[in-house]
Amino acid sequence: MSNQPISLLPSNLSEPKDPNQVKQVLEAALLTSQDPLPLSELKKLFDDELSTEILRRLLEELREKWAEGSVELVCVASGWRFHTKLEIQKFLNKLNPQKPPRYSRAVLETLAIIAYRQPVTRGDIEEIRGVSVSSPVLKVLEARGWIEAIGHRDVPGRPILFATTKDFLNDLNLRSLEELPLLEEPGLLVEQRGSIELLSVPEPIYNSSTPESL
Amino acid sequence: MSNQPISLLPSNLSEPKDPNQVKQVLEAALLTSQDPLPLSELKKLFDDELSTEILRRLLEELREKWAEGSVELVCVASGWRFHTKLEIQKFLNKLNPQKPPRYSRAVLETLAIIAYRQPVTRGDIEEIRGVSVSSPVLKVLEARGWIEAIGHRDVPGRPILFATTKDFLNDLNLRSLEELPLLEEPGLLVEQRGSIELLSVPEPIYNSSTPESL
Amino acid sequence: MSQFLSPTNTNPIANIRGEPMMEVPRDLFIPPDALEVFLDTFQGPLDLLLYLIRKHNLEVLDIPMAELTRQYMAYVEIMRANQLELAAEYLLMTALLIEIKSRMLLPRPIIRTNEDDLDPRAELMRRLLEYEQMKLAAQRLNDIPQVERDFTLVQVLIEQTVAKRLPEVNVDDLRNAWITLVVRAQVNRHHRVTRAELSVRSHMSRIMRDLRGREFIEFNELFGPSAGVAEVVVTFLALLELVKESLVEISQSQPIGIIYVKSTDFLTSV
Repeated sequence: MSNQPISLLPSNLSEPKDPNQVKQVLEAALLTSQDPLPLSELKKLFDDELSTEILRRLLEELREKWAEGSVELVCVASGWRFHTKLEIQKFLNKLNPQKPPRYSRAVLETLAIIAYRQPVTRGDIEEIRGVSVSSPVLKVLEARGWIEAIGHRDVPGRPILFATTKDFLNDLNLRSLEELPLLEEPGLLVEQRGSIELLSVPEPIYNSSTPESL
Repeated sequence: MSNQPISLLPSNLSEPKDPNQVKQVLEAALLTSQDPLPLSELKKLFDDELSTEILRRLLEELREKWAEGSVELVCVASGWRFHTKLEIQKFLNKLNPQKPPRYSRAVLETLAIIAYRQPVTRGDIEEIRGVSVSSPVLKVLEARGWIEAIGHRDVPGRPILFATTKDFLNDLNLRSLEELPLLEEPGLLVEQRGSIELLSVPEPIYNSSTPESL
Repeated sequence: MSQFLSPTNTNPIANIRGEPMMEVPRDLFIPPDALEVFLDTFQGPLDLLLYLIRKHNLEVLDIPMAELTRQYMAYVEIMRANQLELAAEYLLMTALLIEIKSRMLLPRPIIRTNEDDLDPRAELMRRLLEYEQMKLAAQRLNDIPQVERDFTLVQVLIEQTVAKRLPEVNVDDLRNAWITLVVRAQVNRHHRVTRAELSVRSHMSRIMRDLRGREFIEFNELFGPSAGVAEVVVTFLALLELVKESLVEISQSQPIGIIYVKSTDFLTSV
């Protein structure tokens, strides 16, 4: 099989003869792959004879071709992949009565802290949340492959440092952590809310009500 | 999400309003399913509100739509599914280069004996190998088209004589048997295999030991 | 959003002695009966405090601390049974509030330090805001489409050829196999293969193949018209070797007559 020359891509040409055929191969590879395929992998399909620019252009063309379809081609942290459009999911759910995991607030808040403040220790998370973080919470996220221990902080007890994984980004359709939603500016919260304005005022008002209320 | 009314398929209509949308849902379901989906499953996507005929017709349309693509929609025993076209496989194999399987030592040694000492009988092979040669070993090589029976030796039992075939030469990129590597140069043996250095001595003791060791 | 941030208003927070409790209390007094539900509803004291501040414009410092303390101390007994750890966190929060309040009641030193962080409330506020920030971030994260929940990965079957991939053998494999055999059998001299011998053997196979299914073959048929001297010699040697191994018989019915090569195989099978 390997002896057959690939007429599509003569080795002495850097340009493929038939971009449509290249696109078909790309499409098939992406439709069949379990994991996102980075450009470096996609290049292997053509014995590394296609340049990154050509592949990118053809992938963009593929993406456009599918824009109207039931599935879409996207680029996530680990590479390119196809997935169904969001509006289709409600139909697909009918085939799988098994509900996908929905996470508790404890899990989500822990995940947010790890995502935005990484690398963090369990102690850091507890400090921010004001409650202890139970082991199952971290286990759920580890089992999902969204967080991982990446080392220890060099303090007494050498607590484990957690960070999010590439799969976390992939599963949320993100290419990098920078694509995470921006954090709310804390300053704004104070201004908007008169009720805690008092707390933020440098000079407290020692009003008469205070002693009584105590 | 599930609260949204599905405009596509009002529950009071047996006919969907938009066949294209139905096709998109079918397509997405088939592209994401590991297993073939029977019509009964596909019906569930639409809360069993679409008739078998309509689904069949739309699936046929989908099949035609994909006919030119890299993957094709087929109906197999257990239902409908997408799979890649065969001609794409050689490209996809480049992404997952499986280690080629290896023949067992018994097969390789048998093949070597047939190649170097042909025509030989099974008895000859057993004599040289010092162990019996099981039928599967010869069958493997015959099935591969690398050896064939070319006659019988005229001794009691009339054992089959085996020789290598032209395909064997072709598959090993040889023009003739003479191109098989020879083992006569003592230096070569020493280089490759320190342990058989002794064998490279021009006049080894073989007369007395040979009958016993065989 | 509000659903996420706070308990819903439509469902009772708790049922206390059969009476549905529709609302979260407006301050940190939590009826002991509802406590357990409460601990489930809020992520912790920061969450509760934040909720009270946001929802009910609670003036943190207006909370009657003495009463609160007394009540919270009573909880300890109740909570000791199960969620002691969480209860402790609520207590700690209460203690913190009381500390803040009591510090603020003290007469302020006339010469103020410039260090803002001496303000006991600053730290609490910082924590509240940081927690709120993460709480919102968690909600945003949850809103991001998620694999399996909101979309499905495409996975098309790769159609494989029926034929399995066959093992590859190269000449080195064969040579190594042969070497192994020779070593094992200690028969190197006897089985040493020379180029000439291989060539003879190759022709032996050819002659046997030519004879297959035939009674005989004429001697001169064995030598192609284009055969060079070397090939003629090798073919002849092959023929002699075949005779020696009793694989063929050679016969000539009369002098200078046609020489026939017969396969002994064919002879016996007829």
